[in-house]
Amino acid sequence: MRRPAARDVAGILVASALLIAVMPMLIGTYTLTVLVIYGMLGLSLGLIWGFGGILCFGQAAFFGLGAYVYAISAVNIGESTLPMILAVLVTAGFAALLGAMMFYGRLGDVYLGVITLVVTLILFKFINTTAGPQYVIGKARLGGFNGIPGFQTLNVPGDPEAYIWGDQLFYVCAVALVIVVLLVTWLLRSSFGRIAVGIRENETRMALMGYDVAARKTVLFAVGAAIAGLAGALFANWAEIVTPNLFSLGQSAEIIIWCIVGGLGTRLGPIVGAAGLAYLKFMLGQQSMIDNTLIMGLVLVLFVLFLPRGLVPAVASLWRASVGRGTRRRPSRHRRLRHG
Amino acid sequence: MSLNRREFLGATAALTTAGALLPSATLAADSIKLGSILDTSGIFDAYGKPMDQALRLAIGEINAGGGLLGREVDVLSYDTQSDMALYSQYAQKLTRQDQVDVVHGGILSASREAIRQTMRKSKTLYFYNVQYEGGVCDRNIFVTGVTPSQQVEVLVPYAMKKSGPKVHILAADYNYGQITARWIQKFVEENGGEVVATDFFPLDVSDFGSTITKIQQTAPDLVVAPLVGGAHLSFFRQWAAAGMKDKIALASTTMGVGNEHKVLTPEEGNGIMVAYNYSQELDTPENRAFKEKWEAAYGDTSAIHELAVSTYQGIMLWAEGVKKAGTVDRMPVIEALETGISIVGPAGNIAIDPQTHHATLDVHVMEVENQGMTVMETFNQVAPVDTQQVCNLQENPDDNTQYEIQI
Amino acid sequence: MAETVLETAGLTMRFGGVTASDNVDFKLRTRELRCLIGPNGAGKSTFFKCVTGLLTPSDGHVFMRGQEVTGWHPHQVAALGVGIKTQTPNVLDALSVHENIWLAARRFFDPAEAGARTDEMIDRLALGPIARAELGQLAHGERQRVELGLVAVADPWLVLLDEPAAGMSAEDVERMTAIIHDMTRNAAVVIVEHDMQFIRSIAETVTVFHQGAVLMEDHVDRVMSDETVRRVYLGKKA
Amino acid sequence: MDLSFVILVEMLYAIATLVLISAGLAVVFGMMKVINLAHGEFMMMGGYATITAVGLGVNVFVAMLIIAPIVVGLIGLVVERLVIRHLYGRLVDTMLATWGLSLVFIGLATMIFGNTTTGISTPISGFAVGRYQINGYNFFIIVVAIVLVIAMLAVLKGTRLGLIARGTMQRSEMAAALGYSPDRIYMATFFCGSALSGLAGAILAPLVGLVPTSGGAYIAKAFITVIAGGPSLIAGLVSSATSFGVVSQVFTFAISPVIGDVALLIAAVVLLRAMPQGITSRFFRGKL
Repeated sequence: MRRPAARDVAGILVASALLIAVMPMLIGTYTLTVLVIYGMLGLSLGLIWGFGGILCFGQAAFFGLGAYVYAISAVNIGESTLPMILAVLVTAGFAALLGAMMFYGRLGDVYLGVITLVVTLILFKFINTTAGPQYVIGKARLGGFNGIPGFQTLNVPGDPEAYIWGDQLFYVCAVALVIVVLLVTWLLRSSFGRIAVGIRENETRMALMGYDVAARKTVLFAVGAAIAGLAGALFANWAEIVTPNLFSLGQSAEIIIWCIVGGLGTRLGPIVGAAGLAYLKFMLGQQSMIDNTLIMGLVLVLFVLFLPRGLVPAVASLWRASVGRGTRRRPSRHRRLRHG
Repeated sequence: MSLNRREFLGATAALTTAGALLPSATLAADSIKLGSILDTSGIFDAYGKPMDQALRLAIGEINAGGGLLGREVDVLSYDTQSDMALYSQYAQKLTRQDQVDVVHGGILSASREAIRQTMRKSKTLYFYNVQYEGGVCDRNIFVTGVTPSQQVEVLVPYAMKKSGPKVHILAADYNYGQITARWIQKFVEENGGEVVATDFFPLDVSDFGSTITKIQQTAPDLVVAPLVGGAHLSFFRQWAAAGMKDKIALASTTMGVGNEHKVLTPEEGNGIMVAYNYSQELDTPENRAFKEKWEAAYGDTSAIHELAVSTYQGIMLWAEGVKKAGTVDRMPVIEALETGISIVGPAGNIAIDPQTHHATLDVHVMEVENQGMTVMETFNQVAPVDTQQVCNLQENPDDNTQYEIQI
Repeated sequence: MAETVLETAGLTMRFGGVTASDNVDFKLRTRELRCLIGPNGAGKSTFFKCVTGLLTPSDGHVFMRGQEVTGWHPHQVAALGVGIKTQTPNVLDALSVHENIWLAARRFFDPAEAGARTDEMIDRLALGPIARAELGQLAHGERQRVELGLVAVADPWLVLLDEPAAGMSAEDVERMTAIIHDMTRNAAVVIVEHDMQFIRSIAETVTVFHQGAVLMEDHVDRVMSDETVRRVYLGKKA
Repeated sequence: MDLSFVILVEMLYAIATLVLISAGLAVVFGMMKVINLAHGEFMMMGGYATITAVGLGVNVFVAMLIIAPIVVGLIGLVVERLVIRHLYGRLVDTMLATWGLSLVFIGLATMIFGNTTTGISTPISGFAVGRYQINGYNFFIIVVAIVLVIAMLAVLKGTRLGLIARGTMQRSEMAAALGYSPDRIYMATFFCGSALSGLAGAILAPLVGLVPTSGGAYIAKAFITVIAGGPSLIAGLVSSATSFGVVSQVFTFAISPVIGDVALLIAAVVLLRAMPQGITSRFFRGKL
């Protein structure tokens, strides 16, 4: 990670510019948009898990919350700029509260997993029971199981009639992802990011150095949630409907699978894992021979058993080995295993 | 209980057909393209699979008869895996990339709402062939399933006559259940009865022990239970297990839509009162012919259910509209359908209501008997009065709302 | 009389029915070097943990430079300028020596200053050749040295070391003794230890713990020749 | 009077259900520090095993109490040999791998049985308590749960196997010191845990409509119950099942089943916040 910052940023910009130019020729932009959004969602967990050591079983809660906050405020406001901002802020605020409760309570990893899982379940159950007409926020009916359709979708700021959709939405999402990646890069290079990695490695030591571990984990958790919230808001714009399924455990599971398959402790891994697996799922929908759940499950089991570091680190070390150049840095093996 | 060989072959065949159809370049240039978008895997596939089979049966029949307007009809189908996000994705693919002439599909109301606007924006005619809560008002969509008023209007008086005036409602806690519960309340009161309590259950509730105790506290004469899905099926089982079945009468507007009555044993299911457009036990020449065709294609008719028949009838109505319009272009077909086109399907005569784009159809009040549904009373040509209250596409052709019907 | 930097009054820690630390009164002057000794289970480590905030005492008070810090979190104690090394090596295994020490320095200095101090500390500890190696790959002695380095780099005025000499070679111990002496120029140092050899080489005043309480507190030579201490030690150690 | 009796039975039944659905997970977690997230799917397979056996003409009680546990236990054995044993000591990895397995089992069950709801009817009929009808099967579940807890206590306390098991729970080297290979013990434990999951699934099968995804409804509750119970296997299981059972039933009767579920979840959050290591880290320490 100690490559010069300028080279890192330049690399990201060139690679993403190329991808944004080339990919629409290979895959429809509509599908690409959701792959980009899932990539962002993967990155949100990759950041807090891979670099902060916080395994959150409920990242979907933040994704769903972002989407719902967007939908609800878009119905009420009728313009998309403020709802986008709200989606990020409310989600981050919610995560900060939840994180503070967990981290100041000094909960262990497994307990953290349980609480995040339970919070996701509560949200899921709650949203599912809001079908009745009494569940209204402003002008927005929560709609229960059926979700909220028909809200104002993304528009040029200040002009509610100028919709951004189709190809334009793809470019907006892609640029948003690039910006998020750059922000994450900056964050990881900053003292804050280096301290976060220190906390992932050894909380006690960092506390004995005088760092307020709980506060820092809370902030990192909230940052991750904010990214998930942004992804949720973009997803709402793409799907034009939000449903409680966004909060489901299945959705949370998928995010974790993306990170494992892509590779933890890298920025690229979770993005690649998310986009790749989501595309795989999309392709699998066009056949009916083998059950798709089965394939996703197998992928996860096989990766945990045989490639626990994930694709990106594995490919990177293969690359280094075959090209035989670059610094001989020991790849950090089995990083997450320590958090057992 | 293993993978049935025929199903397996069927699946393989479906796969190869779909595979052959996928690259749009290989499609015959002059074929008509029908898009299908259904959950044929995942938790809703009990609904989706027979619908998919019915759709292929209908298209096979049309093509065997020389196609439509002398052109072959090709099916482009996508499995949405019970995932709402995939609905949006495949809808985009069908309308933009495949540029189909019509789309049939969607199961849950949420899935319909996820794709309805895409269909409207891309000017692709859309058929939703499912029993649902009613109220959709959009000139681009045709709905061939029954709506709550159509069922409740005939079911409630029948059930109350058989039991008594005190009714306890147990409804699935989502849009459909909420609206249906209100219709039940209205018809109970109109028939001189009283709703003593209404409880709503999210779709994942499967333990009804406390509910059954509560029902005994309110001591109704009749329980009406529009409960939905696998978890809710537990209610009917626990109800029987508690020995309640012979004490309080039970009616439902949903039990049996996915052939749930075939899962319950006769002891658990017998006597439950329902009202639908279709029953496998309907004794009409059309239904017998339909079941024979189904058996020839898939070997076993046990999978046929209400939604499958709605799908079949939906395709046939569309085909009728195309024939009448002489083209597959959207507006002429819509206008043709708005003339009140009707067909006689396996469930009887079904006509498009021009005002709402919903269906006027026969509703049968039935009782579950030995895992079948025995018709007790038939009401011919029941109109979708609920949607008619709020929707008039002839006066407001640009309407694009799902109304919540106030009662 | 020099300023008192660390003081405990009636410090007591009970686990269920066991009193691991029993009404301990303790005082430490600035730049003093003090060793805490005692047989296994005498309550040294419990005392150490109560002082550093790793445990919250059941009773009693802890003061640092006159401020009450009873029940504070370790990070709050550390933030006062207290350097702490726990019994088991507590380092950041997947990070380099440089990154380890830098993170400790960064808590009290801006990034540039932290970098400079880190380089300086690496020189002082003769860690130059392995500065970019990951801690996980280093030998035990090297890891201990790095941990001392990250304690020292923050310029603490009070240093608390729990068994720093455990498992080290004679050469490592010697180097460490030098580092600790170095520290006492600016800081008071408390060392929990039961390696008598090491204590003799480094200590002046020694506090002896026995059954959770302070048995005696005196110059190292007098303590070593004391009958009671010998009996406690030999009796337990055998 | 009748009503309070009925409510009492419902409450005991809720506790018994929680004990049943958590027992398999608790054994595997307590002994091996492995969290088996495919636990719910093991239950689902127990249900299908029962239904299939009953369909083949086996007596329903034989199917539930004997066939289902054995079938699922054997499946568990295969899973342990193929997957879990490579991951001992890696808690998070085992969670992820078993999560993957749960998806695999859902997929397999879907391919074999289809997504249609199936089930068998309840083998015990209901009866009247005053004005009220009670589901007789509830009593069966309560009895099975009590027998199960007593049996687990007896095995752990009274047998040599239990001694070894307790030793392994304290430290895994202990078993080796006693001359048993930990590998064998883990294998046996996972078999027992899976069999218990299968049993739970089988016993609940007559009450619910079974689909391949049924397991998901149980895993979260079981997971929460076990974690909230804390380090003591049986005391933890019983105490947390009791707390959650009472809380959820009170709210279910007072308001609705959904609120009951939500109350359970909120109770779990509060409980873990107050006692981060689980109930038995504070109470019943050192008990089994």
